[in-house]
Amino acid sequence: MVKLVYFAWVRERIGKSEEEIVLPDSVTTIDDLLDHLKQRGEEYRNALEHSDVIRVALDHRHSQHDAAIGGASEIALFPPMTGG
Amino acid sequence: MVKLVYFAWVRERIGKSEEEIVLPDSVTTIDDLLDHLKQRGEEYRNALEHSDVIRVALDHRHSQHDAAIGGASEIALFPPMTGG
Amino acid sequence: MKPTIRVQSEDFDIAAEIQALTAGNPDVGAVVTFTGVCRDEAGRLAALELEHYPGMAEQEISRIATRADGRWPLTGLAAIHRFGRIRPGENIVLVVAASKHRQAAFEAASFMMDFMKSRAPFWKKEIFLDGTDGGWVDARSTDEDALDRWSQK
Amino acid sequence: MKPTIRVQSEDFDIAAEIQALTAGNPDVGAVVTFTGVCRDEAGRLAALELEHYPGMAEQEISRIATRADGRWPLTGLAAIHRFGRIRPGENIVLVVAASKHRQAAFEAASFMMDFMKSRAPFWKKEIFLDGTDGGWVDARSTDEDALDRWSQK
Repeated sequence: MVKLVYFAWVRERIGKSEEEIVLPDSVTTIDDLLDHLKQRGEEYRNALEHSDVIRVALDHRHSQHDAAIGGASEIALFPPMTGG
Repeated sequence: MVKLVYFAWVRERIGKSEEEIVLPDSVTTIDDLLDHLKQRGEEYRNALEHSDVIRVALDHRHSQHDAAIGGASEIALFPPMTGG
Repeated sequence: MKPTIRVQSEDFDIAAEIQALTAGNPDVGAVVTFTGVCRDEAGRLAALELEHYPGMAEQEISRIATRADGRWPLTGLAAIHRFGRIRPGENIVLVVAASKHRQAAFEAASFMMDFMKSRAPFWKKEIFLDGTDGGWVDARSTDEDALDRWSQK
Repeated sequence: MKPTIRVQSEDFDIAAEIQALTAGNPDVGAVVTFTGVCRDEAGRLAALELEHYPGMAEQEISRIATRADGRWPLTGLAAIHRFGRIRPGENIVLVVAASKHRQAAFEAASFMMDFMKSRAPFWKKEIFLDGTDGGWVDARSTDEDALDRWSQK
């Protein structure tokens, strides 16, 4: 089980702010995860359509899409940040 | 008659903060003025010895040593500034 | 030097933050503050709604602060970022950098802001005057570009 | 935009100056302040005695402010420089720059300070703890060099 959290328009499009899912063994990188999520339904495909702009944090740390998920317990997906 | 004003160690070495003097006709530039003042006594020579570091303002405006004094009514001599 | 990092909904007091960072430290010669303020976008905007990622927001700002502290000789550093509904004229973010010399304080504050803009997990949504949702503010490529100047040195 | 320029012996209130510069202006998105503070120079210093050239000090700071205003899109600019006896921990100088965007505010404040350091007619004398005259502070060549970066752009 891994906890997924969503923010801003990723959250709005998926329609929930967090969920827990079981990852198949074939999902080892963030890219794998994004592909996997897109198969979960229209709302995911809509949210993650332009997956290159989606930012991902593994256990509160920014991570590249080719990074291994490893033992991360919380994975966050969100758009480019607009703080400050 | 022109009013001369002195600041910081220029003031301390000359021993006064201001004075009015009559400039000879031969004094037309700031360089001329510095040379003229050095002939007024030991305290002026001491203050203006390294004349290249002396900064000069004509009527409240920074001026280069080769600038013409023109009709300036107040000429200030001082060391490099250390504000801020 | 332990940076002061806070993520909060309430406003901050700039004078109090400067005081907390400098009081009793006789080596402080320069204090630079940056305050980000909500604009009204030519009168269109009723408010910004700032969403953030609790937990990561504090951690990411701390990581940015640690980098700043390692890069410049700072005597103090504070970063406060608000979340929730913020109206035009209200403060959004504060950075205070204190150092012996002015250049370090200026650069550290500017560095903090550049990285907080594009790396701290906050997202702005515009709320228009008629109450309608104005949508999420797009990230600006100039903000991303601003990070480059810190790696070229 | 009319800059606020003051040369005074009394201290200033940073929060009040920010407020005066930004209140009622919905275009302000970024406010940068610089405060120069008297250091104790490793415990040697009792005070600085700041001499200035009355009249020219205000005029020269105004000229620097006019250049900054012409160079960056500022919504507000204030510069306050103190004179007289200033003890360690006390404020010496304040610059506040407000703009729509952060880069303009940062650069204008930094520009103001660089030029005020080397062009505004102020001179610092150190007074040591035992009451003796510590002499005039020498101008630093790095301060003069700092001006160059503004002409190379």
